[in-house]
Amino acid sequence: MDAPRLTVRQLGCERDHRMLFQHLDFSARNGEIWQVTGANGAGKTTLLRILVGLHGFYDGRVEWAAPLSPALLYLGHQPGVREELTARENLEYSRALSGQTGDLDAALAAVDLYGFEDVPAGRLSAGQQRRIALARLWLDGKAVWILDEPFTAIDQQGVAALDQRLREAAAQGVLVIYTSHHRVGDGVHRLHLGQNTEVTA
Amino acid sequence: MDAPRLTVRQLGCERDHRMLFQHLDFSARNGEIWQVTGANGAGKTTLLRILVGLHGFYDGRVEWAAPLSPALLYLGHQPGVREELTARENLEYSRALSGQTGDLDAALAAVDLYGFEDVPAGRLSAGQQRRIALARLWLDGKAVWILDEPFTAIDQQGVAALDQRLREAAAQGVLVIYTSHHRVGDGVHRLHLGQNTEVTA
Amino acid sequence: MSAPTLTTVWTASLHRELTLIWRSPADIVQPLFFFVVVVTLFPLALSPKPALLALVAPGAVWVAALLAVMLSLDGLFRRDQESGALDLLLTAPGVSVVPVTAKLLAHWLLTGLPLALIAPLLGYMLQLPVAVLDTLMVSVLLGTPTLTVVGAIGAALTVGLNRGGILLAVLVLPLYVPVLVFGAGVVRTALDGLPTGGLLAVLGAILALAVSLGPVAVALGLRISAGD
Amino acid sequence: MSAPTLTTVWTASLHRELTLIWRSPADIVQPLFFFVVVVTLFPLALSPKPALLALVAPGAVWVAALLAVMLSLDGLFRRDQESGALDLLLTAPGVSVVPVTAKLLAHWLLTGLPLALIAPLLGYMLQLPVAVLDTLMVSVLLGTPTLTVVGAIGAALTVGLNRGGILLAVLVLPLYVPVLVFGAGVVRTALDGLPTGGLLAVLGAILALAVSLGPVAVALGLRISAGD
Amino acid sequence: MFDPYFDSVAAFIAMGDHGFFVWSAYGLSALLIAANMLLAVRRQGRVRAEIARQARRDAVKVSPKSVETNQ
Amino acid sequence: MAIMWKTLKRWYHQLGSPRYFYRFCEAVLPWLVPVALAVLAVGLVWGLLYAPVERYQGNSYRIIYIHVPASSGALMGYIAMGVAGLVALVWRMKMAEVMLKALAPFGAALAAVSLLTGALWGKPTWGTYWQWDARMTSMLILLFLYLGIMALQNAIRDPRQAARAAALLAVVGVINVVIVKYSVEWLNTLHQGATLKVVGESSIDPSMKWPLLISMAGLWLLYAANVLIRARTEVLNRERRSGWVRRLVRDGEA
Ligand code: HEM
Ligand SMILES: Nc1ncnc2c1ncn2[C@@H]1O[C@H](COP(=O)(O)OP(=O)(O)OP(=O)(O)O)[C@@H](O)[C@H]1O
Ligand SMILES: Nc1ncnc2c1ncn2[C@@H]1O[C@H](COP(=O)(O)OP(=O)(O)OP(=O)(O)O)[C@@H](O)[C@H]1O
Ligand SMILES: [Mg+2]
Ligand SMILES: [Mg+2]
Repeated sequence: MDAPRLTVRQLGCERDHRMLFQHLDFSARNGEIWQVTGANGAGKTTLLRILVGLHGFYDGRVEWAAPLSPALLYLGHQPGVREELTARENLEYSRALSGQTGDLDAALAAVDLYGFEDVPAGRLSAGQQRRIALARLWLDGKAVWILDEPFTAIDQQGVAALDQRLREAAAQGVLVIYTSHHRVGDGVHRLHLGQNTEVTA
Repeated sequence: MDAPRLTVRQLGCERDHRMLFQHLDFSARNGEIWQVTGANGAGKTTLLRILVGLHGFYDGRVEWAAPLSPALLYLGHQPGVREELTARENLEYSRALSGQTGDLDAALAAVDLYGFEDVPAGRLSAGQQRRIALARLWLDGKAVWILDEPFTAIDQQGVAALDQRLREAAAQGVLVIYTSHHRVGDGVHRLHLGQNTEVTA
Repeated sequence: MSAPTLTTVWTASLHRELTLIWRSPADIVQPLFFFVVVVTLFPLALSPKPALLALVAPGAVWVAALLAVMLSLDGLFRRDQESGALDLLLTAPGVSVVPVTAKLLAHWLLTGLPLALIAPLLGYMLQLPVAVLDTLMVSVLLGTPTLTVVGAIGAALTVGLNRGGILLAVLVLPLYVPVLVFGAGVVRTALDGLPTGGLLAVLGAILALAVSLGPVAVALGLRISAGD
Repeated sequence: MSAPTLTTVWTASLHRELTLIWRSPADIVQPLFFFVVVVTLFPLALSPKPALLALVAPGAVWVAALLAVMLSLDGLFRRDQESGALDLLLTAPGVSVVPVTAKLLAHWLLTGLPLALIAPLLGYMLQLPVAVLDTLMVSVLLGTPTLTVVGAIGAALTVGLNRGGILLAVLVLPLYVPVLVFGAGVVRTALDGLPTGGLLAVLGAILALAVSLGPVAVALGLRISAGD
Repeated sequence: MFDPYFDSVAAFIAMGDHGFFVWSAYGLSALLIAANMLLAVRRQGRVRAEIARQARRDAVKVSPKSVETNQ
Repeated sequence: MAIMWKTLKRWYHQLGSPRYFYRFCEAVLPWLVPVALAVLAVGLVWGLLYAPVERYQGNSYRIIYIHVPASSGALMGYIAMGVAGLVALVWRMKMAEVMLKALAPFGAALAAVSLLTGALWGKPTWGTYWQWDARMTSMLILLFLYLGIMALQNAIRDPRQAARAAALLAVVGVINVVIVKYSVEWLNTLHQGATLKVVGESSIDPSMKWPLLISMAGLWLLYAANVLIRARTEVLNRERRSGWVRRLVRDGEA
């Protein structure tokens, strides 16, 4: 078993005078899938933002074996899609920004947006807008995926396809960490935030 | 069986060029509990806003047997709680505004906010903030309750208590209409919004 | 069914609004500060020649007051709308004009009134002769309520869509012209040593009009923004 | 792992920002409109006497420009932040200064530049002698980029908390003073028929400083607002 | 009364050395008004096209006689 | 009288129906546009070519034949918006909302025309393109009010909500316009010498007045045509889901 890519030691975070979580200890390896669960306001989003370095106010240590930013594919709580831009333009921008490679149209087709490439995102339903962001998962070149609520507002078959995609990626050695309310997928590592934070492999 | 308090005829509503629902027909009587279900963006909130007269752009007719506003207790998608005010002040204001009667502290205690009366709402968790709004259900003097997602961000036992309260009220002849994602409670009338809108008694 | 008396609603609303503003002092201090900053911009932009400054002073103070009130109104209904309190207000029994009026009054008391109170100080800094300062203060005192009410209409119409203050400005500033003209005019007339009674009366008349019709328009605007 | 080249990011960002502003023309038109309205307030507040107006004109135009830029910046990052695009930008590999700079450039091109272009027209309406109009335009041209960059720092720091433009104003306006002083100063000097080269050079120097350090500060401000 | 005031085209163009003002006034006016008319017509076309596109897209979803009620 | 009232009411109700209104536009526009253009042409040609010269201003006065129609058109247009707004707010009449929206753009254009032509007139008569004369100032404000209404309209997504918001603003604006006019006139009386009296204002020789009236009629008719075109578009946009619109776009007749 190779060395962990991510090591979290004694992580704790407090927000407006409330301890979200503390003494959090876990380490994740390439090819693993981690699911972060917890109630609303438990701190899932906050945890992910700490991991990707967006949130800097915490105790404990977060160590990445290899430099994160070139390897990171981060999908936030908001899809990061601008309504004024078309699906294609949105994806093109994020591809350029994150330095990914791969075919835009193929990626858009993979998330069932074929035929909607040139519709302003504002005209699409919430679910479709999230799909635009998810299309990045079908582009190449990232080894650490950190996804906040990737399954929300996605219909049944979409969920299946996405789950499938995550497993493929993991099989190719990508470290996947995502949050979710409902415990979709099994055989994945779980990290539950709540009164008694627990890690189950 | 007495005459319906609310009669909806051929109700249809369109938002940004999308038909949310149409040809909606139903009538509700005092003492009934109606649950409006549907996916995100199905139009639940919009429907309630039409019923209480906040949203005026629709086709068809909405008829209330007795004048609505003096009888109405409306809880919107947002709890309507100002963070700068304490739980007590918030409740006091809404009581005065809606002309309800009853003991503030008793109501606050009923929603487990005993001891939090004088904490600014901003310092409370999302769930507790919603409880402040829900406390109005434990004040008197309203015969039509229209509640948008009353169960969200409320923990298990809270849900039970609330459900209990709704049934009590209905037993006393209050007409209760509320929206919810998950089909809590049975023996209630259901109105499902979606591709094929359906009404089940 | 139970409907509240007007007085209950009025007192409760007024108390609530005052508490709200009182609890977030920034809303009181910032417009005031903005007012002062903008006024002080003028001596920096123009030459600090006293003679010129005195001529410009009425206009400068009044333009600054206009902008201060306008910007302070940008957030007048926002937090109520986001928190859903606005829907509560609009669905409450009885006319929503009452709580709206209370809100406007509270807002003016804690933002408009302070402007009027420090206007003389700023006027003095801009080399206005002391004899005119009281006229300046009275004019601002008579003008700001109108500005608040008229601006509130714009704020009500733009509350839902969060497009910064600039849209509000574009809607409201043209409506502020009469107050500006007469407000600054009074001070200039006083500067020329002419009687100002008539002009103050005009300002008062405009104020009366605004106060009598304004709140209704504001309430209506809120209904419209809510989607009715 | 794959990191993009600077040029890729730069071109992509610039293209995107331009498209964004272009798709919502209101963001271009409204600051311009605001600029015009505020300038027209002055003749109404002061007397329409040409002689006086000409004296006030430089200050009036410059104060209006200040406020227009400041308000237009209020929404600079808001929609990116709400849509989550900002987090994308901050977590992207490479320095976030590049896309930020692209954003600022785009914003200036489509809001600051237009202000400079119609400034002469407004100057003329304020009875500035035609000979001075070009100086006015150049000064605004040199000034607005600084205003944009400096204001953007404020916008970055206030992006999360949605409290209307007034907080931004309170933060930013004091920082605008130097630009205002020199900018309006240039025009006044030209009015007096004195050479303006030196003052324009100063404006240029300030611009250079702002443009070289500003974007870094903005990027940093965004990180801070994100919670880092 | 109904013979031209100007005795030559040149004079007509010159407008007694006010030609520039008169003609630029009318030119600009014509420009603005014509542009406005054109925009109005263009928008008409765009909306129709958009409706047609939408109709094709969700022809299946909504029955044509959806909101006949609002007439 | 009673007859008139009846017909008026019938019109109100028929035009209140989007579909009928659309048919009405289809019927009227084909001849309204050419007629408007013809009348305008007659007025302008007459004014530019045949009308005698004005004593003090020479031929520059011929600008009046576009200036006054535009100015008054802009004023009337805004007042009309106010009326439509009132109807829309009080009786919730859909077509009033549509009208209100349709009235704005051309009115704004006319205000701009009035400003431009006035400025170009001012240069030869006053020696300056611009000064803060009462009328010019209030026309400028009027333009601002127009633009404000248009800005509000395209800021709000829902077309009906946008229209109603604009309606309220228009009503407030109309009241405001009146006060603005007085205030600005007072402003100019305050400092004499700020303005020149507009020449030839009081009484115009009939040989100049007729072409003026005709071109005014022409421009107003054109305004009406523009409004009907825009209103027709708006009706389509709003009724896009209704059967008749779908039939219309599918096989081209309402
Ligand atoms: C930008 C500058 C100007 C604007 C905005 C403007 C605006 C107006 C307005 C609003 C009217 C009233 C139209 C009506 O009530 O039907 C008007 C009428 C008129 N204007 Fe101007 N004006 C301007 C400049 C001028 C100039 C420079 C002249 C001539 C020296 C002029 C001459 C007239 C005349 C002769 C009338 C007709 C008077 C009447 O019908 O009562 N205007 N203008
Ligand atoms: N911008 C903020 N400023 C201050 N506190 C915040 C902020 N955002 C969130 N919080 C606090 O942090 C807590 C955790 O928020 P977070 O979004 O991480 O929860 P979450 O688990 O993602 O909830 P959800 O399931 O709704 O996504 C919230 O309860 C809230 O009180
Ligand atoms: N302010 C608005 N302007 C225009 N369209 C809106 C607005 N709010 C909502 N909509 C549209 O109306 C649709 C229904 O919204 P609504 O809030 O009623 O759905 P909902 O059933 O309450 O969803 P949720 O389950 O998330 O509460 C949304 O899909 C959205 O497209
Ligand atoms: Mg979250
Ligand atoms: Mg809802």
